[in-house]
Amino acid sequence: METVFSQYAWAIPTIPLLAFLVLTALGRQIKGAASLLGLLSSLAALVLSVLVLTERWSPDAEVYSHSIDWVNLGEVTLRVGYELTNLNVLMLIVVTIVSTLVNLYAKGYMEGDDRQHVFFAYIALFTSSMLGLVVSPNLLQLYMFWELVGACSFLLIGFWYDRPAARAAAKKAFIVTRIGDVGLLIAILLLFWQMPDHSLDFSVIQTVFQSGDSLAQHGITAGIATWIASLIFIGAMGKSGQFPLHTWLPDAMEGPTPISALIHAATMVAAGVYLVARTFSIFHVSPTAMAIVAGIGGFTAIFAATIGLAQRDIKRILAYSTVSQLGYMMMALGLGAVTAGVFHLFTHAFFKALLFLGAGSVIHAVHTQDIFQMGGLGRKMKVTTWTFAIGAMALSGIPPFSGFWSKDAILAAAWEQDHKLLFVIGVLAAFFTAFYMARLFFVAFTGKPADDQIYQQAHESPSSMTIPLVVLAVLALIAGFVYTPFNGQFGIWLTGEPAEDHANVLVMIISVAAGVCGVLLGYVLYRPGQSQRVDKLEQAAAPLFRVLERKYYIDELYNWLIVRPLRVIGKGLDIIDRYVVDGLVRFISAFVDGWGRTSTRVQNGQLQTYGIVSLFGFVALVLLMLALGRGFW
Amino acid sequence: MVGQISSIPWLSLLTFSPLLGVLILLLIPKERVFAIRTIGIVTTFISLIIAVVIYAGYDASKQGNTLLEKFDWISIPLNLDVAKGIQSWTLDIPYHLALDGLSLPLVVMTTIVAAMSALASVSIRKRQKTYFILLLLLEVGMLGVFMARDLFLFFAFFEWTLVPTFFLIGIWGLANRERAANHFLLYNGLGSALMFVAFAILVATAGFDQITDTSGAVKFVYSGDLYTIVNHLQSSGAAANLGHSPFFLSEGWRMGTFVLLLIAFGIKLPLFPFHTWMLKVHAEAPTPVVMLHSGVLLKMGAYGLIQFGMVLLPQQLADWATVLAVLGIINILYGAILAFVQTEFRLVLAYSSISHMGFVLFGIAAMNEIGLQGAVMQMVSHGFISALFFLLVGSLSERTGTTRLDELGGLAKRIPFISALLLIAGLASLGLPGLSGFPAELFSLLGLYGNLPWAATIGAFGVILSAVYVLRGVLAITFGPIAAHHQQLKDARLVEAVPAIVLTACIVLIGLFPSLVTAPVEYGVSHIIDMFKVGG
Amino acid sequence: MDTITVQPLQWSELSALAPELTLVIAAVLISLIDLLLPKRIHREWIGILSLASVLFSLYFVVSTLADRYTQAVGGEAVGALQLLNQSYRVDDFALLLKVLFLVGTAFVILISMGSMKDDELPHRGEYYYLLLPAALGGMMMASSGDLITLYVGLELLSITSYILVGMKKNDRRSTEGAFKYAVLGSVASAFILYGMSFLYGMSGSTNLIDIAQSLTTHVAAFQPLIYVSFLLLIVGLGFKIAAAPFHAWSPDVYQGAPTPITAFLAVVAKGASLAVVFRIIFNVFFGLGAESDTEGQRVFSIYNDVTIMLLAIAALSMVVGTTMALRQKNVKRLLALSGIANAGYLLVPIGLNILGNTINASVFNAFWYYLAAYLFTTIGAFAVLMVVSRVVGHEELKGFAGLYHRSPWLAVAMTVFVLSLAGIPITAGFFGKLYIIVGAVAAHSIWIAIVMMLTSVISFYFYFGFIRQMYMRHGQEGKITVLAPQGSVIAICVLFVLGFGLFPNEVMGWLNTLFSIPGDLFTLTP
Amino acid sequence: MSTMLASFLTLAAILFCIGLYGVLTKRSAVIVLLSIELMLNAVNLNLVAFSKYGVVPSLKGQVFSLFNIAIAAAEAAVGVAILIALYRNRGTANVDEYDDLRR
Repeated sequence: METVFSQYAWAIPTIPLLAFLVLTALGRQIKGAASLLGLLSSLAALVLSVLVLTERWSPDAEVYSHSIDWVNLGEVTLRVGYELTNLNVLMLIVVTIVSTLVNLYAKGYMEGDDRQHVFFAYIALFTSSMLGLVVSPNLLQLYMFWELVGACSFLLIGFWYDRPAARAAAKKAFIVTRIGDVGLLIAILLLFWQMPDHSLDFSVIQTVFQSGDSLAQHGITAGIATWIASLIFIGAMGKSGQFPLHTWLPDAMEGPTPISALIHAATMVAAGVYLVARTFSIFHVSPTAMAIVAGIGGFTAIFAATIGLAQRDIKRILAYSTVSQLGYMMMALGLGAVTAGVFHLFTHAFFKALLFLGAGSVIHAVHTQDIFQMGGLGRKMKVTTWTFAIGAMALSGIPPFSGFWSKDAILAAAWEQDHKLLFVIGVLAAFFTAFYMARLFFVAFTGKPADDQIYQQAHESPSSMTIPLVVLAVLALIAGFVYTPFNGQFGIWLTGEPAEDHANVLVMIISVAAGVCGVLLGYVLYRPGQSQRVDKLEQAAAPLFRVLERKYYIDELYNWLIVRPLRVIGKGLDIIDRYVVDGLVRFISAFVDGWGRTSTRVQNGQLQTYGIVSLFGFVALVLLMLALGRGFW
Repeated sequence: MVGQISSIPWLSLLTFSPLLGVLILLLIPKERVFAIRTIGIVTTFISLIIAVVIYAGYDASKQGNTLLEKFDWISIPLNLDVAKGIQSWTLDIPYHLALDGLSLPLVVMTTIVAAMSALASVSIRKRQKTYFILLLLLEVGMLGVFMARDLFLFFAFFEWTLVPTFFLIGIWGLANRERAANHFLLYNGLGSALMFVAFAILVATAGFDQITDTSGAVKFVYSGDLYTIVNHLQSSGAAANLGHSPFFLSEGWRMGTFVLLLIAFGIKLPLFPFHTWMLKVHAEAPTPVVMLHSGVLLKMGAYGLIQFGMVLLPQQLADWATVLAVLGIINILYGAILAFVQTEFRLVLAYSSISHMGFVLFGIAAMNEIGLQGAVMQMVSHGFISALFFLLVGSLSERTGTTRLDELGGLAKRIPFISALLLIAGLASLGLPGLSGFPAELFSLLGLYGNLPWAATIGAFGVILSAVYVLRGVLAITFGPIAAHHQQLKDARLVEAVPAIVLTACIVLIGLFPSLVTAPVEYGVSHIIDMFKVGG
Repeated sequence: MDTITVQPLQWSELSALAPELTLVIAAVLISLIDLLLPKRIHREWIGILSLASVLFSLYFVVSTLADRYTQAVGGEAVGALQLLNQSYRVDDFALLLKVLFLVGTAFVILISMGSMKDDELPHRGEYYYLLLPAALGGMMMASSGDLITLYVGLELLSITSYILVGMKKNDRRSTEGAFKYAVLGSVASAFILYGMSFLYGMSGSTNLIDIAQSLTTHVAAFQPLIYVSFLLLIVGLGFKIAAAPFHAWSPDVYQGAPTPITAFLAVVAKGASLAVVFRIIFNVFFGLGAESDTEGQRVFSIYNDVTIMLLAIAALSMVVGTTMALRQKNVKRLLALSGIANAGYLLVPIGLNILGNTINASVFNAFWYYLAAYLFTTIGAFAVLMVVSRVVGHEELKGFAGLYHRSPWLAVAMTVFVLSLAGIPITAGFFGKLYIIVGAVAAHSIWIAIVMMLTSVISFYFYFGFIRQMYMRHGQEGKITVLAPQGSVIAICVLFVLGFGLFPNEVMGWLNTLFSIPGDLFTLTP
Repeated sequence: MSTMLASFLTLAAILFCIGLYGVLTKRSAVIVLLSIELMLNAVNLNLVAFSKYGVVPSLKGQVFSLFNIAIAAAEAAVGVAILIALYRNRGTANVDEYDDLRR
């Protein structure tokens, strides 16, 4: 196989990085051209990625890898470089496509913001880091970019830094994902000392964790493998918003909407899924770890979906849906269906980006995020509405949209593995998903306008924003055909394993039924023409609704369990530091001082006192002499 | 240790180059502020250039080779006639400077931070002449500390740094400056006193040597020469010792000496619970001085612990590795939690220094090369980061008159440059890859995990906490709504921007290319690591 | 009962006594001149005469030392010259200390010049020429080989000191100080004498070397009496050197005395008494109680106890001196307290058991070096104090406020002295402490090294208190003029403090060539 | 050790202690000075006793005591002279009132 372009794959992350540097250095001067630069760099990366992809058509394409020494530490050398496998080339395509479209979209969306150049610089940095993450040949380099994308996400969430909410959300995003990152870090520490030659290369990991035998050969016990896998998964949980580390993701919606689409829907949050897929061999040898992944994934899927039922903020609904869909992917991986999981990642990236950009288009037009203040937008924003509808259907799993195929693949995997519980959860979550998307769509886009003033100012977005919507809509429509039950080539290409015959008509029927039922129920409850001021669900089950709306009180729980105790401990330690630790110092100095004062008290000016003191000293010396044990007699 | 003795005494030139500036400054009348500033700054840059030249010429391929200068300075004949009847014994205090891979990054860092601190010192508004003289004298002491290879010479430089720092804090500090200066002096004096006792024990027991001079006459000396003492402590039959029992240092004594050294350097480091003095210094000293203090002076403790504690008493250190790791954990977590609740930004940074120094302890406790590399890396990295932080703190308090978190906010709007660098410093401090804090913490943890996995695991949680307190502190200043009376603030002037950019560049460079530090260090620490391998 | 065979003084031996004789003759002559000189001639001339005689005496001492040095370098054995029936020894120990005493006295005369008004000091002539017998007393103490000469020297120094302290006879404080000093000093003399009487009783001789021989022979029988005599001696001598717990007089007396006399007491009187302690310990108690312990090692039970008690006194002095000084606001009292602590430091080399396992027996070198460092530092500090107190009119610490702005060089000089007192490199005080501590550690007395270091750290507080005042506070304004004699003393002291700090090698090498414990303290005529 | 010597030594010790007691307790400065003389003379007694009855009798003790007497006289003279000057300044001879110099 020719590897002409693969040799230049290092340029894929580098081009956006250069764009970032230029934007940082000259941003203020080039102002308007900033978006163009960002767009071009992403486009260049996209073109190169596609060229690389063409070289990797055949399923038996060799892994292409190249590294250089980063730092020498005695007997250990840490290396950096890039590696191309079919999995990460797929990711490259996803990232560059979404990034390009978001850059284009943001040109319109951010029009008039005087910190545009900063925005595009951040996006370029993010794109670069994300691409770097994807091509990392070893876990350490991945971790470095992993942190960097987190930092970019932090910067972009806090882009409107003067809003206290944005500040809080940015901080929260960083810290919560950091918790996960520490898991990954410890996993790296553990792997570093377990692996032969301290190697953290994915290829070596794959060899070592190939089977129980090869593990035993390298002296790694099953228990340690479970630990490593679980710790890596903790990292993935943080980034991919899995329960209980999901809380940052909905709050992250404080950032500009293009960011939500790029980072918090399509790419970065999927990094956790990518990580698990990339290190899947480790998980594979540990049934316990697999069970954990599947269990947490499944729980997150249903958990987030239920919260999505009760949100009013358009972006938050989408955010919870993202959490839920990420749970799906994790569940797939936990079931061993790597192909299905990655496939869902692939399709989800497009339709979720589409939904977010659509939501952005709406927000751009009406300046509110509360769906109950919208209504009837479909009449004013044709393109947005239609593309949004496509995205919503894809998400709801309505055939033939892409989401249907990928979700079906996951459900089929659960079914085939006889995981009844996970299957039921998957179906339920699909149902809820379809329901809340229907709710969102009908409330916001159909019916009578809720607020005339808002309705008046609504308008279709400029073409720089609608073109990405259309492109993504097309992708959301067709992406699913890459891997249908009738065409398993994708699976072979991706994992190298023979195609699983996962065409299961029963599952398909159940899956479609869940989606359609959800949509129908949504239509019944929120169909146009009703008074849409009231949420039907809220009326029906107010207490339950309240719990869902408050997101199961998880934030409050964390506040009470972690944040406040930490602050109390901190205050307590502060007092200890001031009064005990420093107090000890003060005590010692007071003691010395007191000793001096006591001695000084003798200096009363009376010479006879001085004589008596000396006499006492004499007596003390005599006693010392006796104490020395060689007395007089 | 073979050293290369070059014809030009580079090390002395470097160490005493600031004195040139002192001499010139003495001749300039104190009213000519501009000239005084210029000379002060230029002098620090001369040292910087010399250091960079040395760094550039450092040949890492010649393993273990160091620059070395050794002259007889003090050689005191001893009366032994009563005790032993041996004549011609001398107590030697050689002038012995050397620059090995361990010292080199620290020396370069010192000169950079000193030069930046001198630039930042234009904010000093009174008694500039005295100020710059003292600043330069301080630089001499700091450079000497990192290069001295004789125990007494090291002590002399170490102790010497106290004096200019005392002046600098006491004259140019904030309201409670005298108290802070006193705390600094007494606490650090205590540390060096304990260190001196430990050194005296080592010299008196293991510092003897037998030198055959050119004429073939045998000369018996006992000296504080580091390498002599190392050799004698290592040849454990000890009184291979010429048959003299006084030379033997028993295990108990070794342990006692080690503990003395640990406390001595621990005070400087600072180690919990010896840290309270440093809070006062951070809170009260003028910011250019804190740049040097937090950036360089604290590193002297860590450096001493490695170059002296570790090299001299490896076995004891190995025995106490767990203790060190626990102390490291305490430092990391205690510092982080306290940094989290402070409302004064200077104190946030002070506690964060405590937290960061925990990683240095980790690296030492690891007793392997990765860990030690991490420790050195953390020293260098934290040196730059805290210098940058305090540079910016100086700029902030000059503009707003306060560094209290509850009185600031939203400054990114009016002073974006300062705010951006503050954010970068914060991100570096919390260990973001690409900035210098990351490799430092990573290597420390990697190293320690190989020795004490549980400790590294607990310590890793410090990484979360550091994110918590750094973001709390930095975002409280830069993000959020801006107060009305801060609307008129002006962004950084050129003279502030230059040091900030240089320091940021250092942070980024080291973050991207850690081998800038690790390559020389490798030849500085490999012999230390070998001791652990041989000793088991 | 034997008869005393009187060994008449030979002419040739007179030259060895030249320094002492110079002072004796000068004292007599100058007192006569003072008596006969018309009133209108200012008595400052007496000071110049006294200074000249001290310098003459110093010249003789130094030239003797130079001769002996050349001899020593040439490889000749230079022993002690014993005069007057072995009651007076001229050896390197004595000569080296005499250098210090004479230099100290010369400095004291210099800083006195022009410093006091006539109504303050009614008998200026006496003031100057009384310093000569005082210095003579000190020299005799260093040189004595016999209890009688020793005691006479001690009293010569003490009695003249009593008078000198009370020299400002219309000053309430001066006379009060003198009275306290006289009463307590006499009591101390009585203790010393009492101790001496026991030494005499045990040996039947007043010669130190005879006593040592006799005690070594009869150690078993006399053990209790040896302890008693040691205790009585150390109480009395401890008083003279102002070591705790016999120190209480010194702040009062130092404060009452005219400042130059305070300097004299702090340096010469203290140094001479320490010389006596050194002599007595090394001549009489050294190596007493030799026996073998269970492991067959030779131990020296009595000597060991003596050293422990000395070190205990030393430690207590350091602790008491430094802690009491923490709150002291009067500079003279503060320097007195610093003198107490320094007496402790100086006792350490004397109190080290160098018959244990040590490789460093250079205790005299360390002692001399530190005493020299202390001399230059303290006299320098007193000189600065005189300059400052003359301007501000009192002797409180706050008088130093803002000194740096008024007279930078004076402040820098004081900083040097203070750093030396605190033991900061690179000053004389630093190396002084370094040698003592290295010696202590080599002699396995680590605890005393720790006490020394800790108390020096505590002392930072008040020594740096000067720096705080001078540089960080604001006081009166206006330039300060420094009188030439005082200025020159300050300058010389600064030079020596820094010189001793930078080139201790030369000094120590010189000392070591000259001095050896057996040669100087034990052997008879070569 | 003969009984003779022992009794002399005891007497000297008692005298010494009486003198010391006087110095430390008497208010009158003159008596304090006198008590010092007592202490010094106690020592002279000691010396003379050793000189006559000591283990190694010798003349030196007596010579020593002669020196002492002379010195004690000088000391007393100086002491009294200082006391007179002090009395002129203060108008009192009570030692416990001489406390201008303190702390």
